Amino acid sequence: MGSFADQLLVLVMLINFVMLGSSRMALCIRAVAVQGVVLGLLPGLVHPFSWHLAGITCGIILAKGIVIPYLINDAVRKAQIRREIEPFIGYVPTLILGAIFTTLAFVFAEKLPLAPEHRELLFVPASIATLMSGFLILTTRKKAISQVIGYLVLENGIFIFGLLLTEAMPVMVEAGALLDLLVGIFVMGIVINHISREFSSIDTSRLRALKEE
Amino acid sequence: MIDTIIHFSLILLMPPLLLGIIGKTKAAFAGRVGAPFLQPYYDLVKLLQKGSVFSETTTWVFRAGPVVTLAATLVAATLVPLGNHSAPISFTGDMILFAYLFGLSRFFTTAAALDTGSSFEGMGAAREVTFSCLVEPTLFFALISLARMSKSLTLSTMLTYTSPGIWITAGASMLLLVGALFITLLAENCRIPFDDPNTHLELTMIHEVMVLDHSGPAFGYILYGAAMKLFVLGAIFMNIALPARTGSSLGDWGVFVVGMILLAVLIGVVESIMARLRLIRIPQLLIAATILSAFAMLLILR
Amino acid sequence: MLYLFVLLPLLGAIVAWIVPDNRYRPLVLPAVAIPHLLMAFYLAGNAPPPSPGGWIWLDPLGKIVLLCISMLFTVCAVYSVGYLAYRQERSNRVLCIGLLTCLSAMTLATMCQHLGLLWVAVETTTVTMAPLIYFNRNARSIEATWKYLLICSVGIALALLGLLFLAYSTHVAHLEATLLLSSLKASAKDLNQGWLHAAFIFLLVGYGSKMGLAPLHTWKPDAYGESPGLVGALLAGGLVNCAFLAILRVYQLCLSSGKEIVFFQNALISLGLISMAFAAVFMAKQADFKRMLAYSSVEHVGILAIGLGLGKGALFGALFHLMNNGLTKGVLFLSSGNIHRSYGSKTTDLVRGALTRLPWSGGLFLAGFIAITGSPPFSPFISEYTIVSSAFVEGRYLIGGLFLLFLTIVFIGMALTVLPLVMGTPPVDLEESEYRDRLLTVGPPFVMMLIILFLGVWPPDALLQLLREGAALLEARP
Amino acid sequence: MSYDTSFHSDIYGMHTHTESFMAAGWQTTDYLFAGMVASVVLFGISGLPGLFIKKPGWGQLIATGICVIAALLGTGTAVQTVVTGSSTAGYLIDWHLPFGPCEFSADPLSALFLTPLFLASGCCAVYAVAYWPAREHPGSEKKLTFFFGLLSAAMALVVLARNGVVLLIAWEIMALSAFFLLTTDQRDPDVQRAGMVYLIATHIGTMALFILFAMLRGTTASFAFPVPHSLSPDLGVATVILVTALIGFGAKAGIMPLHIWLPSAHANAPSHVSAMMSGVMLKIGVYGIIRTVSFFSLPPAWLGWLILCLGGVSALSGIALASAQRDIKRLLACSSIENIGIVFIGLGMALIGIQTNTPLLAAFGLTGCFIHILNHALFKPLLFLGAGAIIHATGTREIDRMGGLSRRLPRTAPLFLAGSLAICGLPPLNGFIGELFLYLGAFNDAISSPLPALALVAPLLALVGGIAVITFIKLFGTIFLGSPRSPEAAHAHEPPLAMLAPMSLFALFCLIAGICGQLLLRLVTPAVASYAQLPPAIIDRMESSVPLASFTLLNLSLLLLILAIGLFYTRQTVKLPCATAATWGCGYLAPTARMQYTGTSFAEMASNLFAPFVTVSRSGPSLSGPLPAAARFCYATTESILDRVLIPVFQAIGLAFSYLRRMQHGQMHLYMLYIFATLFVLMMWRH
Repeated sequence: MGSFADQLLVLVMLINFVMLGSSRMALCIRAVAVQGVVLGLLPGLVHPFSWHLAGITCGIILAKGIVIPYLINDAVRKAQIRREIEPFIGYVPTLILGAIFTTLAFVFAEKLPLAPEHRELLFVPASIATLMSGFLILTTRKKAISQVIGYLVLENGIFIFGLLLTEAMPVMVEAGALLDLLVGIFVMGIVINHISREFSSIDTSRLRALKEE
Repeated sequence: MIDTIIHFSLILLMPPLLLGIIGKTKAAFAGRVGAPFLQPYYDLVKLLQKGSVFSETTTWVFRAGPVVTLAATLVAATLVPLGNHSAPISFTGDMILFAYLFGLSRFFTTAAALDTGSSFEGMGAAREVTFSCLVEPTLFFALISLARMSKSLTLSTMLTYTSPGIWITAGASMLLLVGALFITLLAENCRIPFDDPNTHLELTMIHEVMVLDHSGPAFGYILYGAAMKLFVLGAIFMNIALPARTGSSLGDWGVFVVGMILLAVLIGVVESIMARLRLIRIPQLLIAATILSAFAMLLILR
Repeated sequence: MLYLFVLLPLLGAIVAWIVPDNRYRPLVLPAVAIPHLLMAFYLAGNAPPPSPGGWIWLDPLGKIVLLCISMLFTVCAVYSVGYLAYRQERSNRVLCIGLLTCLSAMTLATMCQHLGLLWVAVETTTVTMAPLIYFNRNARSIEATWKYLLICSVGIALALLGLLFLAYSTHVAHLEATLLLSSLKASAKDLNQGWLHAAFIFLLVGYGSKMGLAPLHTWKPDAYGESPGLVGALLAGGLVNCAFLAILRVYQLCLSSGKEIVFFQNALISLGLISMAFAAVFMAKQADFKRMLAYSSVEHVGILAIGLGLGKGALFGALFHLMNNGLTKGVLFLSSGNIHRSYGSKTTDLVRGALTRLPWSGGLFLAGFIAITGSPPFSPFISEYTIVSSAFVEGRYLIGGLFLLFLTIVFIGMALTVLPLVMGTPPVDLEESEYRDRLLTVGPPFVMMLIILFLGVWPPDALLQLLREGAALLEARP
Repeated sequence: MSYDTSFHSDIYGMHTHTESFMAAGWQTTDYLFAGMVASVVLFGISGLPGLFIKKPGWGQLIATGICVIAALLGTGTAVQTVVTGSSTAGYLIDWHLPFGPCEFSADPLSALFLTPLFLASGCCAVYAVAYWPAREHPGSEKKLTFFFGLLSAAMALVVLARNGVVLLIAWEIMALSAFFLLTTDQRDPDVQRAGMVYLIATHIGTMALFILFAMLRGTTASFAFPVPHSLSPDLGVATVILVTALIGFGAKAGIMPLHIWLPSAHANAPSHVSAMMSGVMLKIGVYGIIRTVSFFSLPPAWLGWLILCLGGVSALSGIALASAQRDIKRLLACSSIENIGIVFIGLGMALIGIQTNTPLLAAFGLTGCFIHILNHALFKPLLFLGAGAIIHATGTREIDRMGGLSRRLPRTAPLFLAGSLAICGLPPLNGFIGELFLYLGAFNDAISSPLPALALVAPLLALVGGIAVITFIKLFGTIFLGSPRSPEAAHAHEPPLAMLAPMSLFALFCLIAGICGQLLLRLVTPAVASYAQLPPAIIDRMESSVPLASFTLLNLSLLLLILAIGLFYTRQTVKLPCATAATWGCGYLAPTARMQYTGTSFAEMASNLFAPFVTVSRSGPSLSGPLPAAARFCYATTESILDRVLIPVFQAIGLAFSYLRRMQHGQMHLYMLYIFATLFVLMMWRH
């Protein structure tokens, strides 16, 4: 099963690149939804079946794969934006940076004092790579929606690391994480809606009234 | 006791004579006969009998001015040794009181001048205080030098300590000291080259312009007080410049009186051969005097 | 008892949701806050034993934070009745519900002994505060909310990763994976050092961004500046303290590990000094007095971090400062809210002569300024001086010197903003505002100011004892 | 009389570690101390009733009553303590904070500083009733009354405190009370600016004190004051402690170059507050330095010389600045800098004396220092109160708009004259006595010491005295003499009795102390002896070498002589004809009052001489053409250090900060970058 999980993780990392390289909002949202679904499947692959696990899987797929993308999509539709224009750093450099970060993630993961059973798996490098991709999106994209997507990718990276611990960790934290993610995105969704109403755009680079002279 | 009586008689009676001698000397230089030696006495007596005119703006301060000035000068005069004779009153620290008494008299003279509200008298007052302020350090440098030499803190001991011997051992510093003190003497008493007591060109005067509005007895007090100041400071100067000792008490008194007369002649000579300095040069000369006395102190303290 | 304590505000939130009338709804706030305060006092004296699983326990650190939050909230609650009476133009339903939910979450945060639960509580406070910042419903406030939400969410996500690292460190050490503080402390010496350090860094950055340590503080001026004064007070005195408590918990754990404590301490001190430096730079002639307060908050979390990092005698100061800062910020934000309402502006170009126009609010603002800058006889002096003197006593002259330097710059900067603001004559062309000093808008911050004065002159023994107990928990024992 | 080192152990022995005071047997000194503490408490609460009384005026009256009682009680007990020269027992209050017990005690040094404090507080409180009546200032009177009492109490606490943190707290209460008093008239932009500068300066000073007491604690492991003379001056810490003390306390004392706040603060405060600030609060700064030095077994060699130089610079530049001022209170404020300079000169001499083991020099220096402190606390309040009366009468602080006031204010004028004479150090008033000791110290040094550099003090003091005479003749002459220069001055009115009485009291004290210098000496010698650890023989030697009786005699004879000549003169003028006429206008036919010499023109010559110390800005039109139009000429002295150095520096820093502030640019993605960068740096630091 471990190898299948690894393949899925590779897929996750590829999706990161899709998001890093794409300027189209709809594609990004779809990509992040796919990434969420893939992540939802992962726990089932690495751990033996239990009802608790099934619950988690369903919850994650529902939240990451359906609810959140729907909310964002809704916001995008309302605000009528399609593309990220004028990223802080261009797409090609972003992709290159993403590649470098992914490589670094592998190098870095080699050096980490992992538990022996996790040494062989791709979890840690995938986690770090996804995390860094999230960072990258957050720091390079100016639109509010893109930044939400970046945040989601960041969360996904954390989630991958969490998978190493699903067994050992109490349900509470998992559920809490999910809940907070949901609430966070939900509130963010509301905020984005308000932003689009106020500014008739969700370009956060317009959200620059509050600053020091 | 006799010395005390002589001391008091001298400080009370002799000062106007100096003015007379100066006047006579200057007259001699100018080729005139000049007023008699006793003319200042006649002036004083006459002033004391004259009525006064007061400005409408003046208050009690104007009247207090001459009174306080005279009183302070009188008290100061009791502290100064005349010739080789100690002052009737002498105690540690009296030199400081001496200096500050002149400060007091200056305060009241200038206050009285300002009380008239005349811009000319204000001008004179401003010059008076500014120049005397520059004289102060000179005096204290000199006093310190004397204190160091005599190892004493009373004016009498400091001034009677000097002897011809000192002129031999510490000649350079004594010379500087005497120079500085002579400048001080002229400046404090508003003589040429600092001030011309005879002109009445208001814009260039210092002391005379301050007392323009005084009249009658008050003006008499002022003249008398000024003469006494000249006498007292002259006495100090003579004690240092001419520390002649005869050995006998009466002889010393004689030497002193002669010395003072010589001093008056000297001042007369200076006034006759020098022109009045431009006003802006005066501070420079005063500071030069300060430097002289500071050098004297340096040499003595070394 | 403790569960009831958490549930009470939630109950209040439900009531607030049900109450239809905009005028009476705010009354729910004091109705919840006052019992909450009484319970907090009671619990501070007689804390119940830990819950069976050990997840819930009110330890001295929790008590300190709880007392501070409860006092602050009560004052804000009473104030809000007066404040919201002026703001009938918009519904206060969301505000009331948000405030009460947030109180519930903050209360929970003070008594969590489980780091995961603590994280959930802190996250909840973040989320519930977002609509409150957006109370004014305008472009600026939405921008502020957006920034607050995104930065704090990223921070909290990083904290989650930190927690995962922590859990992983137990896993690597072949221990039972847990986030229960007591078990973690017990086994701290065996935890994997690398993961522990990484966990500390992520948690520090995560909670630090919530707390507003520079340079993670960027949301603060915006959020504090655009939200109503009372929300600002709760952000600066409540949320910041909860986040700091979370850092304290992690720090407790790191201390128990007993190794390389110097790293943890230095990290805290560096971030603290950077925060103070940032605050000093940004407060100099800050024209917007609410943003100035935000930077002041950055400065004071810096002081807290430095106090914690210095250890020893400074711990007492840091814990005391936690309380003092919260309360004093409350005074400042509430009075600045009054001034803002009355002038309709929050820049010093327009706001002048507050002492004339609003004698009480202006006076309180001035007094709060004097207090927050560490002047005796107010309590922040005691805590700040404890910290700075212990820096000097420990021979850390550079830290002490920088600390004082920044304090001085901050003082000058604040003075240049505050003094022209309160003194002088109000601008003549200022339109009349119906907003006046009223008992309900001035009384609460005034009472708080008295408390600060009292704590500065004669702090009660019980409180000092509590602070000492708290400091003992944070003592580094080699 | 050596310092009673058992004093501390006494306290601890006498009091158990409780909040109650004075468990064991009461002694006279206990009563004295209790009296002082009661007085402090009374001062502190004096303004409280007024806060709750609605009816205007009553609160002020009650406060004044309390203050007078407190002042009588306090002055009495403080004088008694000074004279008996024994250290009284202290109060020890355990306040559970980590700063050690809160301890108060009074030794002769403290009591010496308390005496003028209580006296001035009482007098100024009475003065305030007429000067700042509640009826005319309904908005600010309560605040003024409350903080006035608090200021007095806080200053007394600073002097009584024996624990660093307690001192800091009292210190800051004092500083803040003074700030609130100073900004009583907060709508005036000048007052605002003065308040701002004051607050910032005092805060920076307090920061230095933060370091001072922290370092002290680092050395002694306690915030309680160390046993006097117990610390070694050779440690590096000692240097830090002393330097911070000089900065922190010196800023409050107003020595150059830390005086920047002083002129504007004193000028803009209500006059009785200026009187308190100048007469008393500056001395609290001096007290701080004196107290700090007493912790060390010997003052380090550099300290005495440094203090001496600071004193010399302050004295000279202070009075030079004063001579050029046009604002009556600013002038008095600058003269305070001068007087503090003189105090510092005395202190410096004393410290050099102690350090070089020249007890006589130490005795003279310290006696001069202490006497001058007492004197300044008499004549400076007198002058400030007088200035208040003048401002009250004319509504302006500009002396060039005054003139001829001695006719309109016949009672104020002689009082002000007395103050002016005293501050110039002229006999027969008290200012002379203090300077006498300093002169004698310098002269003694010149006579006996192998390295008599100290002798330079004498000419310096003489120069300072000379400029002081210029300054105060200018002040007195321009205000009171001549004819009025403005309608306000022409219609001035005499202040009420409540303002005259305190001034008269001060003037009376100035005269008595001036004639009977022995009284002053009696007050300071116990403090001198205990502070410098001088054996009684040295004190005796000093006392016997200064024949104050002779000075008394001469002063009395001077007064008698003035009286006699005055009487004689009056009788003469009565007998002789007497006429009045206009002042001779040197031929000008229509002189006006505006043609009089103004204060500015009076001092212009002197201020040109002191150009390095006094910078003057002149702005005037260039007149051209045969009939130039009306023009305006402006002449103002500038605050060199503040205007030319500090403000440009602050502006430069502000500019640098404004560049740094661009970091908060409002761009989210870069904010994100900050977070990741922090994370990255921390991770790198670790690994």
